[in-house]
Amino acid sequence: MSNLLTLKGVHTHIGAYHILHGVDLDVPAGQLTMLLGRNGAGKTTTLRTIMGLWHASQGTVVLDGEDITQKPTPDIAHSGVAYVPESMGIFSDLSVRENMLLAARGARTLDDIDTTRLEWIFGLFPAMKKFWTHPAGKLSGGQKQMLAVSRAIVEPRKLLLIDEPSKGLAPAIIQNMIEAFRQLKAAQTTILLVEQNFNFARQLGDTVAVMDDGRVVHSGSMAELAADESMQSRLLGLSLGAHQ
Amino acid sequence: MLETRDLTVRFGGHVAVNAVSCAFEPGTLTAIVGPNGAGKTTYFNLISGQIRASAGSVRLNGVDVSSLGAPARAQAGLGRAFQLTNLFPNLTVRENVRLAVQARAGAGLNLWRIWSDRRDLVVRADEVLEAVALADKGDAFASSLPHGDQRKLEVGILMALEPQVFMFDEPTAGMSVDEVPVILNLIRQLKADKTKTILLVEHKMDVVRELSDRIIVLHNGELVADGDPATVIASPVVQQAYLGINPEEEVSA
Amino acid sequence: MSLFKDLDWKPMALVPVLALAALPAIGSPSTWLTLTVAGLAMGMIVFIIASGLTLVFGLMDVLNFGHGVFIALGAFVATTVLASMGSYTTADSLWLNLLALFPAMLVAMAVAGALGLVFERLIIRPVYGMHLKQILITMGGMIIGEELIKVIWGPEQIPLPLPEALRGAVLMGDAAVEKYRLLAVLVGAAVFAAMVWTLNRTKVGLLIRAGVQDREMVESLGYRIRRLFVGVFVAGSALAGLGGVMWGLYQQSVIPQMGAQVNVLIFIVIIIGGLGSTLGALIGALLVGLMANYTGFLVPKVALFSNIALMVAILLWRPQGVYPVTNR
Amino acid sequence: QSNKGEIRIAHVYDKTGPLEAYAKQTHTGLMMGLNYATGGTMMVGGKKLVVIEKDSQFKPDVGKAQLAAAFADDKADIAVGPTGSGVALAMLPVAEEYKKILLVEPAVADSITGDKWNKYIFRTGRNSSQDAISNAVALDKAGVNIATLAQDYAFGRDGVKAFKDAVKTAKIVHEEYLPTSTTDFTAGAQRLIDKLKDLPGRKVIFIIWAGAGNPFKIADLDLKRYNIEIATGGNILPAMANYKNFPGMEGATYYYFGIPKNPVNDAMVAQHYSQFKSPPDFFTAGGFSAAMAVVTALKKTNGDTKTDTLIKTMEGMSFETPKGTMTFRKEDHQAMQSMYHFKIKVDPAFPWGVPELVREIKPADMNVPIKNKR
Amino acid sequence: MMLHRLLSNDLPRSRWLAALLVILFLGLAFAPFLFPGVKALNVAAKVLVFVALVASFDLLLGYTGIVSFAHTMFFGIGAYGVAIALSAVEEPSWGAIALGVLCALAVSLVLSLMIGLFSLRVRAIFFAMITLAVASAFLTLASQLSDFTGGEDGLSFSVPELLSPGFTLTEEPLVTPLGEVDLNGKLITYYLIFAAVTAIFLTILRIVNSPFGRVLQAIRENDFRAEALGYRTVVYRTLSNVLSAGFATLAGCLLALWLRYNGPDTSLSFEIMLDILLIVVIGGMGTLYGALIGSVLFVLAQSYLQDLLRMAGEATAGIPLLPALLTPDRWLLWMGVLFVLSVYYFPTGIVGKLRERSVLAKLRGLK
Ligand SMILES: Nc1ncnc2c1ncn2[C@@H]1O[C@H](COP(=O)(O)OP(=O)(O)OP(=O)(O)O)[C@@H](O)[C@H]1O
Ligand SMILES: Nc1ncnc2c1ncn2[C@@H]1O[C@H](COP(=O)(O)OP(=O)(O)OP(=O)(O)O)[C@@H](O)[C@H]1O
Ligand SMILES: [Mg+2]
Ligand SMILES: [Mg+2]
Repeated sequence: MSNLLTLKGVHTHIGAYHILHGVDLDVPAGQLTMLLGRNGAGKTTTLRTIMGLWHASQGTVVLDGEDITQKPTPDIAHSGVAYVPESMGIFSDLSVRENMLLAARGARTLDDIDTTRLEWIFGLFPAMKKFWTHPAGKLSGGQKQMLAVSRAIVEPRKLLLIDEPSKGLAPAIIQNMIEAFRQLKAAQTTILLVEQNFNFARQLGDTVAVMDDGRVVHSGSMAELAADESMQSRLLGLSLGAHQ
Repeated sequence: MLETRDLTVRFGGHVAVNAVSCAFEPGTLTAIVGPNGAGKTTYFNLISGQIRASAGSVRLNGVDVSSLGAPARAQAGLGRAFQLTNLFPNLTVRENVRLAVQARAGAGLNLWRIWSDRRDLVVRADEVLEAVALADKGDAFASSLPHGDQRKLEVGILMALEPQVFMFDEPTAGMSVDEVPVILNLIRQLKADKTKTILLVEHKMDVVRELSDRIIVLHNGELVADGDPATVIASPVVQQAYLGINPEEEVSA
Repeated sequence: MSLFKDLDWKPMALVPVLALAALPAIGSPSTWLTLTVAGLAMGMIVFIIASGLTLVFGLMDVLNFGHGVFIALGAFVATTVLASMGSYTTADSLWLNLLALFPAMLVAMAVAGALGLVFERLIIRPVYGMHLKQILITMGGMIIGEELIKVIWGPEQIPLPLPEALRGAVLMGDAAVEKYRLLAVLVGAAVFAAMVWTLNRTKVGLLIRAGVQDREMVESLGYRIRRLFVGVFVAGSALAGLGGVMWGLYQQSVIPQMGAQVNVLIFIVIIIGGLGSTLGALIGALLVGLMANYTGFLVPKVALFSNIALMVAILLWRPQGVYPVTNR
Repeated sequence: QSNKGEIRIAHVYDKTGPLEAYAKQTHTGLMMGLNYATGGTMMVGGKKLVVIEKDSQFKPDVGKAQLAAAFADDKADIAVGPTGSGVALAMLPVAEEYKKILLVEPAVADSITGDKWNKYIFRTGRNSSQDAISNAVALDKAGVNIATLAQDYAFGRDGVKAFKDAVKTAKIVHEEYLPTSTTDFTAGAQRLIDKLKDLPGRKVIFIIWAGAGNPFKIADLDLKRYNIEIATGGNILPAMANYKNFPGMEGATYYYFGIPKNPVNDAMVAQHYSQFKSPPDFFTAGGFSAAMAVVTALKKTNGDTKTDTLIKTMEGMSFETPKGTMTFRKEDHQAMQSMYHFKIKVDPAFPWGVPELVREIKPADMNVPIKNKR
Repeated sequence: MMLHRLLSNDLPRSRWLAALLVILFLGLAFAPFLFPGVKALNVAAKVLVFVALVASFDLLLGYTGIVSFAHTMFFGIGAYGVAIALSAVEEPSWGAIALGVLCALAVSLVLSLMIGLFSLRVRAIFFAMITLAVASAFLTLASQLSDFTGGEDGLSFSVPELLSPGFTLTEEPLVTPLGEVDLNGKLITYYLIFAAVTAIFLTILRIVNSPFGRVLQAIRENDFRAEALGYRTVVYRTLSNVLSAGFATLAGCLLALWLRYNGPDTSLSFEIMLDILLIVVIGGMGTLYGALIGSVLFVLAQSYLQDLLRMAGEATAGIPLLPALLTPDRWLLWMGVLFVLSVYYFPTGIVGKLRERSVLAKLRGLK
């Protein structure tokens, strides 16, 4: 099957620092790809580079056969990419409703938003409904995280880039989110997911790429990694049994 | 010891924390669990004085501290780390910690001493960085740290403050699996010297199971369960409302 | 900025309350009427010159101390345009006069807007989100603009006579109301309506506020925030240009410093309004207008400080202005 | 320290800042005047006249520094200027320190030749008193009720005070002071109206206003209803555009190019037209007069710039100016000069209201108080 | 070491910067002899006063992150303190000066306390606007109380014998290869100011490098967090507000002594406020050395721009438009340009730039 997104030898600099040292990454269409790695491995930087928030100094980012390496962020978004940043990027002055309205690019007013989809989201994250008109800044940490994800899925998109969605979420909600991603996948949405929570990753991922020090050091199928304890501990330092 | 009596706060119509009465003994680690939006962080905010209670009181060693503001309570020994990382972004990692050390030493209002003369503070700061495995990043700007390291720094600052009560709000969220142990060990050490009261908000049940001597459950702002880990986790409210055997539960509120 | 939903009436009540409170103090109803109508109309003029700033400062969070330059520019352009229309302005027919006035307004707005485009590119763009530098660089822009005006139109004051039909006053019983102020009220109302509509019936307002908080995120959502900001800034400048025309005509003469002279006043109005609320700015402007007249009549000495006193009082009541738009 | 072969005249004036337009006129006048007085040679007693320009930026401290620099660094023999009274007052002590003459033009404050005066200070410009008194003379008739409208600061209050002292027969019924920053004059106008409307006889609002704001807006409140008139002094031409709305308005002015009839004025007007295609204005005349004063003095001393000698010569000295003959009064070194009682006529040929001479108020007709102590 | 203590261990940290600072310091120390002439001396003195003024403002802006427009107000209070005291007495005396300074300090203390307490109530931007309003109100007040402050016209006054130009040490001016310097009261005043400013500067330097100074920085970065660490931000903010006001007041006193005149727009005008802001930015926020460098550059530019333009104008005579822009009359235009450019090219100020260079140099060294 074809790759929706391909990174070839991507180097990224932030100011004086050289962060990514040639990232090669394939994201197969319609699948969920897990991007794992230690703190500081460069996962977030990779996502930001794809989104055009940092620009690659070398290498290419190709989306659906089109080179988007140097494209401005809004254009990349328009070609069907949604992004959930690590810091969630909530507009805290705006209400939850207004946050969603902005995320629904197609909608001029709330009435234009596809209600069934909205109901679906409310089903996944009941808090969204409950605090619909609250200032988003007042939400709890987890609720902010839910809002961030909700914004990314309020309209159908080709590719979702999601940075650590599970952090701060209660297990129940994590279950809902896993369910949600399954449904999205079923609807042919491609997902690139950065995750620390391996249990979460294990349940969802089709393919997996592990980063270290600005490079992809391993990529393959999730099943394979999940099966191989030694590989896990080597790549992710997953040692203490406490975490299985 | 720390105690809250009928601690309550309303935001508009919404009751975020509802008459929570609970006492926390030194030397014990109490885990606070509950669905998102249950009121855990708010409970911390109320204890550490970031927000004022609508009703009820907070008592430290029998003294009512409800009237004090956040700074006073911090000085009184109520220390907390934040859920959403909250640092001094444009200062170096070392500076971040040093400020906490200095607060501990109460040297803040000294206008004439040259800062760098206080070797003791510097040394202490470096010890802490050592402890949270950030020693090599001491001169980096806090804002440039990757998320996980920022979480570590968050914890480090709390350590440097050496309070009597430690409040950790999801210290390991977004921390890579191999880093988690570092923090957990820190917390274990705190437990080891029997004088500290430790409150831990955490969604990772395995961590909770492993560390806590006691678990209390908040749900829609109310304290709905309290007891030793095994029984509490087994209790239906946790199984349903929290672990989400049946998520709908949350909507009903 | 939910204006009509969950409507908060208290600030709106301020205006009538102030007016009524003044009545007994002033005594003579006709005098009171004159002062009140004049004050409200003056408020409207102030609102027009301040309206541009509600967008730029209030919503975009750009501390544009250079705003006055666009006001001055508008006024000077108007002198040139009106001068070229000689007969139309001197003719004693309201229609001919307006026929001369509207082109003047349009040209002024166009020129000011165009300058705004340049200004945004050269002066503002490098300093989005940096208040301090905004103050400095826009002040620099202000000075440059003012000096260039001197280079083009010369340093001396240029008369800007009111069109014939707009001079003098209409009598309501014993109270006199300048005709020109009535025109000002109409223009002001139009501006107000236009702004409220765009900010509440479209996403523009939301986008600007979101963009101020987290530009990257807005772009990640697929909006070309840069373009939007340019657009809004240009609009703000154009409004300032319009304000300049109104102000110049009111003063009946223009000087290069006129922009700097109104700067503080309009900042006060925006602050009172709550940084970005159109309605707030309107209320602020009306209050300022009324206060000036009442104090001016009752205790002229105090008139000097009326605006500042007003602002401080309001901020003590609502530390973020009457209609806080953001919790910036 | 004398510069052999040269006489250095420092013109310290507010050539930038709010008074730029005025200052420029003064300088033009000064240069024209020097030229005219020396018959185009710019030589006096075999010495070359060199004019050093210094910009006091309408800032007193700058003015002070500039004047000091002019005397000390540029070795100026005599200084002329500045435009703003505040600046002038700050400059007075400097002249005394360096024991050099400062010929004040056109700053108007009375105190310059009043209590802040020192013997090195001369003034060709008119002072507030002269302004006010001449206006008083113009308006001062029996049965007239006058209310004054002025800016609420030193300049305004001085003016009104001088005016009041000079008014003999007419009645001053009210003094209205408004902040200099006033833009909306409705309140002030109302107060004036309330004071005047029920009075019998002729009712006049006398306006003393300089700078921003347009006090004539009070007329928009339709004062005619109560047949209240407006009166004010002269002003620069652009400012007199407003006067077009007040045909028949009376007052007294310092200068209007059409009024004085004398060779010097004719020469200046002609020269100005040929140079700038426009008539000379208020301050051009001032600068010109200053130049005439300087050259006349130097001719008398025949190029000697020793300060004491100059002071001796200039005290009581008479000299020709576009406004006719002026005389430095011995006591306070203020130039006594004519003022002009005018009546406004609307003439489509001019973009401003044209002041027509009613009568020339000769120095003799005004007794200008001496306010300095020496 | 001695020097280290004096500079509170806050060293330039860049060879170039250090060199520059030394040059400027020596330049100011010997200005009267290096650049004879009244104008030059005036400029030098103005530089000194601004160094103190800007340093005091940087304590507030650069270190505490408070934007206040009321700083010139305190500057003015100082100037008026001395001015009023000296014009009140018959014989100018040192006692009068002392009294003036003390009263001024007292007034500033009270006002700055009040304003400081405002910063609790309102947000940063509103605080800035309120101070702007208060400052302009104070300006109006100063020009209204004319029989007290001399109104618009301000106050001219004379200073004690020792400081007045009349007082001369030697009959004949001292002849140096660079020109004549007359050793008079002016010279003495200059060195008095020089000493005072040096003291003020070092004191502020010490304060910002004290534990207190660090807390101020923390508050600037994240006051919420500082509170959580147990620092009462209110206390620190207010204190820093009061301190900077105090030093500004002293600077004002020095200005008055030098000018022997004071008036509203000499010490209170919004213009000066902007100059201060600009100098801070040119020099570099949060680095006191920036105050020194910035002041020198700015005041020089301000004082000699017109002369420069005169030359430029003559040079470009003939070319169409240019002369119209390059006349001394349009010097403000170029000040404006200076404002814009300095924000463009010194995002971190000159000090910042120089330090960056040395850091990068070190990095290269490591490779
Ligand atoms: N603004 C910045 N300036 C300098 N260095 C940066 C900056 N942002 C990130 N870095 C560096 O880039 C490297 C990768 O950071 P990144 O955030 O991509 O790691 P990550 O894999 O997302 O880690 P985490 O799992 O903790 O989020 C880190 O070493 C970090 O220090
Ligand atoms: N300042 C506030 N104003 C209004 N509502 C608030 C405020 N702070 C918190 N809330 C509400 O109170 C509830 C409790 O929030 P809190 O942050 O305590 O939840 P939490 O238990 O920490 O959840 P999480 O696990 O997601 O962090 C949430 O529903 C939130 O929306
Ligand atoms: Mg990351
Ligand atoms: Mg929480």
